[in-house]
Amino acid sequence: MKNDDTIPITVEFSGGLEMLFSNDRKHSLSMPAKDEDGTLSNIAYLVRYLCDSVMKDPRKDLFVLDGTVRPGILVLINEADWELEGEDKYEIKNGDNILFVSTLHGG
Amino acid sequence: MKNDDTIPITVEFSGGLEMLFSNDRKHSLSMPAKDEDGTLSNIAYLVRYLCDSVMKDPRKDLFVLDGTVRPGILVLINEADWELEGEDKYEIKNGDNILFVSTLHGG
Amino acid sequence: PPGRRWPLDAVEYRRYGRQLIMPEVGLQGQLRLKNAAVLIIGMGGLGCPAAAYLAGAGVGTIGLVDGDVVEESNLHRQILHSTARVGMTKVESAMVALNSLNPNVKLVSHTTRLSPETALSTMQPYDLVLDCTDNPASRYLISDTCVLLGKTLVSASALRTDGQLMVLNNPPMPPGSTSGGPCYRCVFPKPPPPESVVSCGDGGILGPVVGIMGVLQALEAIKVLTRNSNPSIPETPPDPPSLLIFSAYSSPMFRSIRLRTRKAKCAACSAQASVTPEALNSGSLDYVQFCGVINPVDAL
Amino acid sequence: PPGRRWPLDAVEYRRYGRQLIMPEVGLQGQLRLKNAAVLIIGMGGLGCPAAAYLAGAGVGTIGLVDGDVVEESNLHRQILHSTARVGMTKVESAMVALNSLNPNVKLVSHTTRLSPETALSTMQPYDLVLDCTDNPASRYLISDTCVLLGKTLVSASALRTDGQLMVLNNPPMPPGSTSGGPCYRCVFPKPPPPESVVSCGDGGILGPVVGIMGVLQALEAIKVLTRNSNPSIPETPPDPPSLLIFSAYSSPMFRSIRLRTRKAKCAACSAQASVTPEALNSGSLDYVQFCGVINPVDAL
Ligand SMILES: [Zn+2]
Ligand SMILES: [Zn+2]
Repeated sequence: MKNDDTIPITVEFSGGLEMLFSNDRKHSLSMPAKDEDGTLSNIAYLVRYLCDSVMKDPRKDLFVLDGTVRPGILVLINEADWELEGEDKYEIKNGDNILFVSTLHGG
Repeated sequence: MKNDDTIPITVEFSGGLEMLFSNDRKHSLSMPAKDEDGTLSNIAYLVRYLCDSVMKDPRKDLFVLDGTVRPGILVLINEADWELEGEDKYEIKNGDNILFVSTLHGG
Repeated sequence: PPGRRWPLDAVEYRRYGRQLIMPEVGLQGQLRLKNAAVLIIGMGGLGCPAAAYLAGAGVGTIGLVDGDVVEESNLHRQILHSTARVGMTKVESAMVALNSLNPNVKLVSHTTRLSPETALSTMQPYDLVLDCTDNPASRYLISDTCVLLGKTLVSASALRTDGQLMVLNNPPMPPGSTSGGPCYRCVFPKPPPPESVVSCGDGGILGPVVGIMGVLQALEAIKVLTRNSNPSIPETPPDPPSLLIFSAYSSPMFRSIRLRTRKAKCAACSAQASVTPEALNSGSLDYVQFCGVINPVDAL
Repeated sequence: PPGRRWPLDAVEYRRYGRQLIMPEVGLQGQLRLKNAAVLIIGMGGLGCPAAAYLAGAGVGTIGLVDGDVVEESNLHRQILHSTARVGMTKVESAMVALNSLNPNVKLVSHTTRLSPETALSTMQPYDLVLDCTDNPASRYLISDTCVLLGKTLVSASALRTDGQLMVLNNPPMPPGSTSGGPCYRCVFPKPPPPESVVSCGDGGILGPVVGIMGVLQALEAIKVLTRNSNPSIPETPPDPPSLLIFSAYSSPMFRSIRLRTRKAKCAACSAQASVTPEALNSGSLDYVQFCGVINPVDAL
């Protein structure tokens, strides 16, 4: 696998997070297969990649805090809580669906 | 492929049809890969197979009429109307999800 | 005149502020709702919550059709009615509740059952129709009339622990146009055998199940009425036809199913349609006969 | 005494007949509902429809908690209130409507906001709790109290065009038991930064969106209360923990997400919990401080 290989994935945003991503709820992306260190891309790298290369909104702190997804955002890997899948160490696979959901509090 | 090969599929019933099938909404089945004539199994054969081998309720006419699914039942192949997939000539594939939905009229 | 400067009254800004500030509605969307007339057919378990949320949202004119009176056995799910109004017509009872929620909505009462002879004239003045009825004959009649009049139809149904929702004839193109959305007959060309049809009276119904379906009808109606009203959001076509299936005791509870487009030989919406205004008005289309007589014995 | 022969009155058979005849409810389920006490915290866009359908279903005792009064801007979505009752407390206004729908339900009013000092004593008499509030501090407080008291919590929220629903602490095992369902802190160990929190007042809300979530709360409550009440249906364990996500303008509109089980180090429900009745009663748990102060500027 060459270093510039990419993986096609779907990234979705819900609960208001889509407003940080050009108001688009569903993004079909090709992300690098390996991170800066040549390690296979995991969720932690995806979050950095989204922040650096996809997010145009300057309010990065509404998405990341202390290098990871901020509190109040659920990360769902193929319809399951990322806690079931190894959290940010989960290695991203071809065709994965990663959903970021901001918790709502209104009623 | 031998004649007694089987295909694993999931068959689901909704809208009250589950009452005809032991009150079970979801059936994991292994159905014959070929029909009585040795042709690859399609939905028409699945309906016959369900009637003959799965359905214990004697009220067959609440499921089939004139050799096919009775009016008022939608057949959905992998979450799409069977009309999009070739209706009862659709050839069943490994792992297919076939959903039979009886229309409801209450309000 | 001062009224010209602001398209809505101060009272309306206050009452609808929480939906006005959303880009999906906005001022133009609110004006669309205010200028819209929606007909709700059936003031039972579906029609009650649908009417409540449409009146709340400020739909300008709401027509209510029902020939029944309120019974005590309705009240576990028909939340617009009340114990004191048992015996009153459902339409009158609903009007009391809707008027107290939002007196700015014009309510039009139709206290008889829809029939083939009255359907065209009853439905003609409205922009959008909600089918909240409880039997196949009404469902075919309402869909056929919507096709003939070119109106989008939000159709829902519920029984026991299950519900179904479809937005039909969306967009509402004339019969023969292939770019219109499918109608009820496209999806169900033939009526179900009468012995397979069960009413909520016979089969039972869980209140919140039919309630969820009714609120979803109000939502779909608001979406259709306000679609592409915001000039700063790119225009989008209507959603592709789909059937939402709800099942309270399944996991997941909701499933969305892709539906077919218009059927090339549909009796109502195709170029070869046999359902015409003349046939409807003449009474030659006997929907009760077409759907058969319901026999509750052995019904599913 | 003749009352012994029939566990329900004739009036109750008539009123609840449509749900009584369903195997999922049945006579035993109806008796469970009648003997149940449910606390609804928040009588806004979620609490109104939830209360209507629980009262309709015949839940014997319903407690209502809210410190606010009805405002005109509430009425597009808070369908139990009315224009004439603007200015009345939301709890009193809801009681008028619920009483007229079903006078057989005992209503208990709590016309103040829940606080750490009052939460345990307020929630203790109830079997099940619905979180229909609108801010993170209340959500943590309610979840913590449910864990301490061993009550299942049906939690929902809505904003703009989106909604979320979870059934937490189900089954409601004591802190430290790994067979209990996860609590709110298991799913969200840390509160969101205050600048990321938006209320319906600031962000807007579409009425039917919050309405659907509220009716779903009533449904989940009925499912929890009547589960395994029918001796002729095999017993089933509670559904595995999941989050239902609703998005009115997405396709599909509903998604179900599998959630984690209890978190081994949860501050509320684990063996190492720091949230205790003493800490709660003493006021040493400052939920407002924990969640930070909301600054609507730049809020998401
Ligand atoms: Zn058609
Ligand atoms: Zn916990």
